[in-house]
Amino acid sequence: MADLSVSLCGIKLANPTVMASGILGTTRLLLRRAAASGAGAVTMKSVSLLSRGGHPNPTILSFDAGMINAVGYSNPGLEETLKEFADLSDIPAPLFASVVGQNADEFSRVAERITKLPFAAIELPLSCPHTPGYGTLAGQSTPEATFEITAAVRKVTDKPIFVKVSPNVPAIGEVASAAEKGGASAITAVNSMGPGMLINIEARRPMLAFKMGGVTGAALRPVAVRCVYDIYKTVKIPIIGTGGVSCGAHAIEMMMAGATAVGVGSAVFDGGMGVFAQIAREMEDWMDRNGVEKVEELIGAAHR
Amino acid sequence: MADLSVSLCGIKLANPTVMASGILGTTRLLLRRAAASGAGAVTMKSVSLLSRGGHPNPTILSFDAGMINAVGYSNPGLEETLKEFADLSDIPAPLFASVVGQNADEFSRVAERITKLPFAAIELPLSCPHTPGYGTLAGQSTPEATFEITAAVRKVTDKPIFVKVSPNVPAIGEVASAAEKGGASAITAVNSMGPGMLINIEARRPMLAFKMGGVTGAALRPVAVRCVYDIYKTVKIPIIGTGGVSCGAHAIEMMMAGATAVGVGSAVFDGGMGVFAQIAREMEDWMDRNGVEKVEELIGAAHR
Amino acid sequence: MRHTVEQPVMARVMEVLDDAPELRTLWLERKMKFQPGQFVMIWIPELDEKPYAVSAQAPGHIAITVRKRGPFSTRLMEMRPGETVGVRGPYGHGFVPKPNGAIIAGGCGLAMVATLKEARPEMPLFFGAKTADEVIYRDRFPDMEVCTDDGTTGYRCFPTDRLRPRLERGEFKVVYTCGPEVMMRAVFDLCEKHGVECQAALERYMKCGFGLCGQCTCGDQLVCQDGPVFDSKALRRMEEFGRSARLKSGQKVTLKQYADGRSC
Amino acid sequence: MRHTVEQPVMARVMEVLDDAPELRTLWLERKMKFQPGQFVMIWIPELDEKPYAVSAQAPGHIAITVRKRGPFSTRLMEMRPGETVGVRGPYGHGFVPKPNGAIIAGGCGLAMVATLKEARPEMPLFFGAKTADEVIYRDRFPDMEVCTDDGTTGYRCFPTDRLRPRLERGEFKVVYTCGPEVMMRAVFDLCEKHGVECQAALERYMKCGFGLCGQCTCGDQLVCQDGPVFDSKALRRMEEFGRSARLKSGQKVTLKQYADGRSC
Ligand SMILES: Cc1cc2nc3c(=O)[nH]c(=O)nc-3n(C[C@H](O)[C@H](O)[C@H](O)COP(=O)(O)OP(=O)(O)OC[C@H]3O[C@@H](n4cnc5c(N)ncnc54)[C@H](O)[C@@H]3O)c2cc1C
Ligand SMILES: Cc1cc2nc3c(=O)[nH]c(=O)nc-3n(C[C@H](O)[C@H](O)[C@H](O)COP(=O)(O)OP(=O)(O)OC[C@H]3O[C@@H](n4cnc5c(N)ncnc54)[C@H](O)[C@@H]3O)c2cc1C
Ligand SMILES: Cc1cc2nc3c(=O)[nH]c(=O)nc-3n(C[C@H](O)[C@H](O)[C@H](O)COP(=O)(O)O)c2cc1C
Ligand SMILES: Cc1cc2nc3c(=O)[nH]c(=O)nc-3n(C[C@H](O)[C@H](O)[C@H](O)COP(=O)(O)O)c2cc1C
Ligand code: FES
Ligand code: FES
Repeated sequence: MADLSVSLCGIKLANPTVMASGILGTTRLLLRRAAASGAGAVTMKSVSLLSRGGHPNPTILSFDAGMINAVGYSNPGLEETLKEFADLSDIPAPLFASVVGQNADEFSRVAERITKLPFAAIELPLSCPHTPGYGTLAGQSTPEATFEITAAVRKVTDKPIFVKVSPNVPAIGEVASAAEKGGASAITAVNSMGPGMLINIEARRPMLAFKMGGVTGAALRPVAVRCVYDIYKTVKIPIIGTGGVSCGAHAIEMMMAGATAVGVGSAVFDGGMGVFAQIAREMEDWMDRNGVEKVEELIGAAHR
Repeated sequence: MADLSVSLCGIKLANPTVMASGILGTTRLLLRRAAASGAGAVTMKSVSLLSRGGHPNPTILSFDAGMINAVGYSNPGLEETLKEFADLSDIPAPLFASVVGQNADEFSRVAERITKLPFAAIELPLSCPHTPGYGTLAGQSTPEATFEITAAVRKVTDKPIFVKVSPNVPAIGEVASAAEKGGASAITAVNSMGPGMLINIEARRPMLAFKMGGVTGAALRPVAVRCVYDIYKTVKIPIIGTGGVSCGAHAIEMMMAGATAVGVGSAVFDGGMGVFAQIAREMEDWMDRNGVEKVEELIGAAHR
Repeated sequence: MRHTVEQPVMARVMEVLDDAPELRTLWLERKMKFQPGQFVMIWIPELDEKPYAVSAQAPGHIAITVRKRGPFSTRLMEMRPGETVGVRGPYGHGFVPKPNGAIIAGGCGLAMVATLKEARPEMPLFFGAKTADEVIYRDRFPDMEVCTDDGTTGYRCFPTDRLRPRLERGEFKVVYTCGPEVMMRAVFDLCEKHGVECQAALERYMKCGFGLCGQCTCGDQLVCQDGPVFDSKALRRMEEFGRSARLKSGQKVTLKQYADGRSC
Repeated sequence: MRHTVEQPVMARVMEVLDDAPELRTLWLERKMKFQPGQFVMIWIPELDEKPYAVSAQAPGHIAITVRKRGPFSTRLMEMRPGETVGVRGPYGHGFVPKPNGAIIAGGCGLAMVATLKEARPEMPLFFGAKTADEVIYRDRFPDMEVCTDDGTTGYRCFPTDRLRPRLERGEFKVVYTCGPEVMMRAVFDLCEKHGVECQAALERYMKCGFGLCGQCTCGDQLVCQDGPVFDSKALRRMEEFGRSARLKSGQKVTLKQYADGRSC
């Protein structure tokens, strides 16, 4: 039977699937349920220093080729989050924290406290395309800002840092390089694409309350795969390939492009929390049929 | 009965659909057939100074959420093109030329000759994401380069110039502004997204011969709509909204975002050349049901 | 692509009925198949989009019943016939009808169980409101047992007081409930005591409505998708049921703080 | 999303047969429903992808027959059993079988009509090759009338010379053809003269294979999608048929320049 386990920055995942940040990761109990449903690792919803209500609704919609969202980093803020995730001992998979800030200082202030929680790693999304003051809209996706923020957080934690990058930049390799130089332990590639917009033609209005939002799911997959491919050529640190993965074949494609682990977000819409186990099962079947014993052999296979 | 006609830089289109460049636009007879099939206007495949074979095959594939292509500007070069399109008198819709070059000088050398042909306008794609030496890969998508190339072509032609922009830039409004300042008469938004990559996991190889290619069709639509929306806020010249339009509702959405005409490319894959008439019919039905008399009333409706 | 497109589709408001001073029913032009207990997301462009029970249906039409609360419900109640709102759904899992049931509702929680009562008219319906003015659907359900806090109409007691003796007599095998969560908790505890199944329609702050954002969580359940109707087995495992809920930010607060005077 | 996914799917090469010194048949593990005259795109990763007729079928398998030309066909012919190639398709419109037909093929054009002959074994098959060495499928079609340019086997003439008298006698109502375009043009002209329908499978440089790129155009037709088989009505309207074709760049050249010695 195929060995699906991967080692990501020394963290052992039973299978390469990682529940992406912002999907169901609001509470300890939901993380536990997702982990119990078969995710190789789970990521909490991003936390900011202060509590945020996020954008008004609609915040998440789907279209014929994927999803679109402008949630706007709703989260109860650092202090509440410290309480919520204080004890993670009964969760049967590694957990990743996700920290956002308006500048390097805020990132490190939050990360410094979050690092005390029993998360295995800290993810830094520098790449949200639809939240003013954060991510791309705050200029955090440039190589310079990426380096600065990563280096600032590196000073306050010994845990692995995953820098989450945007697909909407001209040269993603440079951003990943800057993260690596700043002390990142892995790159999460990618965050939502765009932003995009959907208009309700009867109402003659954009449907998302924030008007525009990040595009994810099927529409994002080819771009995400190319980003992972580019980053794999550029940096030495591992990659969590994320974007549009909804079946075992997609996960294998991501790994062949260069990913060590595979983020799954929008696919929960169709597949529910069982989607992680389903993807793992499909990967296993494929490996068995193709005589691949360890899934790690597939990492970067498309480059060879 | 609803009036579907639009005036684009003074060019009268019987309906707002425009066959996008690179789709079937290789020969005079195919342009004629597309126009006869109901396209409001048709665009020729981009021409470069010298003949180009393009990338090896596969050059165009589809995936579950759209299409991906890296054709690589195959075209017989300027001289052959001048012969091919010398007489366009029997084509029942306005025709747009499409000119590419490796630099401003090449653009204007080709445009200077092409402007003698009976095309109604000249489109300048500064935005192809998968052809080395051209478009995004040659740095033509920056505001500076956009201004320079547009201004150079403006010197050699009196015809309307459509500058075709990339969705893969951080601030598309600035690029459109630069085009407007350079003398563009309209903005075509957008060209292919990404690039993206699809890997054949059995072969462990990217499927496109060029490995990566532009993503079009359904996957591109929300991003294209957002780009049109942003550009509409930034410039005064009209927009040819292009990306993922495959039905009347999509075309209306594009127009509400700010488009005066609507480019259609990948939808020919599903709908054949009849797709233009089909889209026009669906727009008309919608307008009749909603009491809209002139389609031009819809331009920018989502902004009001 | 397997997935369905989740987008609001505009529906015309056909009729607006005053049920009570702060409660209105809006009839919408929309064909929909749904189970009692499911909900729809109602969108007012440029304002917000929130969940509402489908409170009634007619061929080609559905209704929602809105209680005046904050800016959104206020604007919704101001809608005039001819205006449109966006509708998506139905979402979630509704009530599972079984024999020998009773329904108990409080405030505009009645909207959530009204179509269940219509589907199973033989089930007794206990309804509680603060005062006579807030009693709705009286003509629709003439057999409804009404209780008010102030006794201005019907019995002066909580509807649970009317349910209790009949539960004790073993009249019901299952109790369906929707209303303020303190009431639902009391109903559930009563059912537990008498070994009777309880199905309660919970309310939590919702965003996506289809199980992706994790906003509407109660215990490890998603109210939008696993619920809004939960049975005794699920309710038993939910520490938060009757105790706490989460604000829009995800902050956990007491039910009191969350509802802050809400009556449904 | 209505559209199908067009991507090469890898198929194992099961057997490679030498048909002639420069012609090989590759049996591929692939289940496929197709019409005689349709084609598939064959992908060799990192090299190229080109169109080939489905030249034979067996349960769960299809075959292609490849003539050595340039680097791609050469590499394809070097494939060994166990290696894989990508396959997508079938594409295009095939032959429309009608009663009283005849088939006439030249060179590896025989690959394109072979499954038609198998479907309609009663139809006479005229086949022309340069020399005895290049005669293929002899065992498969024992009734095939073979002609060679040099007379090393069969009749020393063009296959059109064998067809002509029988057309004159009014034996056929329809003629199916594939081969060098000059031959197909001659067949078509002959058919026109005798008022007989002709269905010819054209070859043009192809990229997408599904009607999007405009590369394979002949007249205002797309050979990949409207063809590759065209009937008399369509052929009549095609100025380019038998005269010119387009290179990979789209440049229009004479058939001679295009084919440059190609025999199918
Ligand atoms: C499954 C479900 C069914 C519902 N059915 C009905 C119904 O039939 N009739 C009815 O009047 N109301 C119903 N509601 C409540 C309704 O969605 C709104 O919460 C309510 O109208 C108040 O909104 P507001 O913006 O006017 O008030 P606000 O002042 O914004 O909010 C008042 C309180 O309403 C709650 N609330 C606000 N927004 C939401 C939200 N997006 N999701 C959940 N709770 C929210 C919070 O407790 C908040 O404190 C239902 C809620 C849920 C979850
Ligand atoms: C519908 C169709 C069916 C075909 N069926 C067969 C078949 O059954 N057996 C067979 O041997 N060949 C067939 N061909 C031709 C085949 O696709 C290749 O063209 C041929 O194998 C030569 O390729 P090459 O790269 O080796 O040679 P090259 O040296 O690259 O090309 C030689 C010539 O082949 C033609 N050609 C090359 N590439 C293509 C292409 N992508 N599309 C069309 N023509 C091309 C051109 O005329 C070129 O001048 C078919 C072509 C078409 C269009
Ligand atoms: C509803 C939703 C909310 C998201 N919220 C966050 C977030 O808070 N932080 C973050 O880093 N990424 C967030 N993302 C991005 C995802 O983590 C992921 O990078 C993206 O969705 C691409 O993966 P997918 O195609 O599998 O969904 C969110 C995505 C969605 C769809
Ligand atoms: C196969 C293909 C070839 C293309 N070639 C060109 C081209 O030569 N010049 C150009 O400006 N755009 C080219 N494009 C981009 C289209 O014109 C259009 O901008 C894009 O496909 C988005 O529209 P769509 O989603 O309707 O396809 C090409 C697109 C496709 C799919
Ligand atoms: S409202 Fe988003 S998960 Fe329930
Ligand atoms: S090969 Fe592309 S249109 Fe025929």
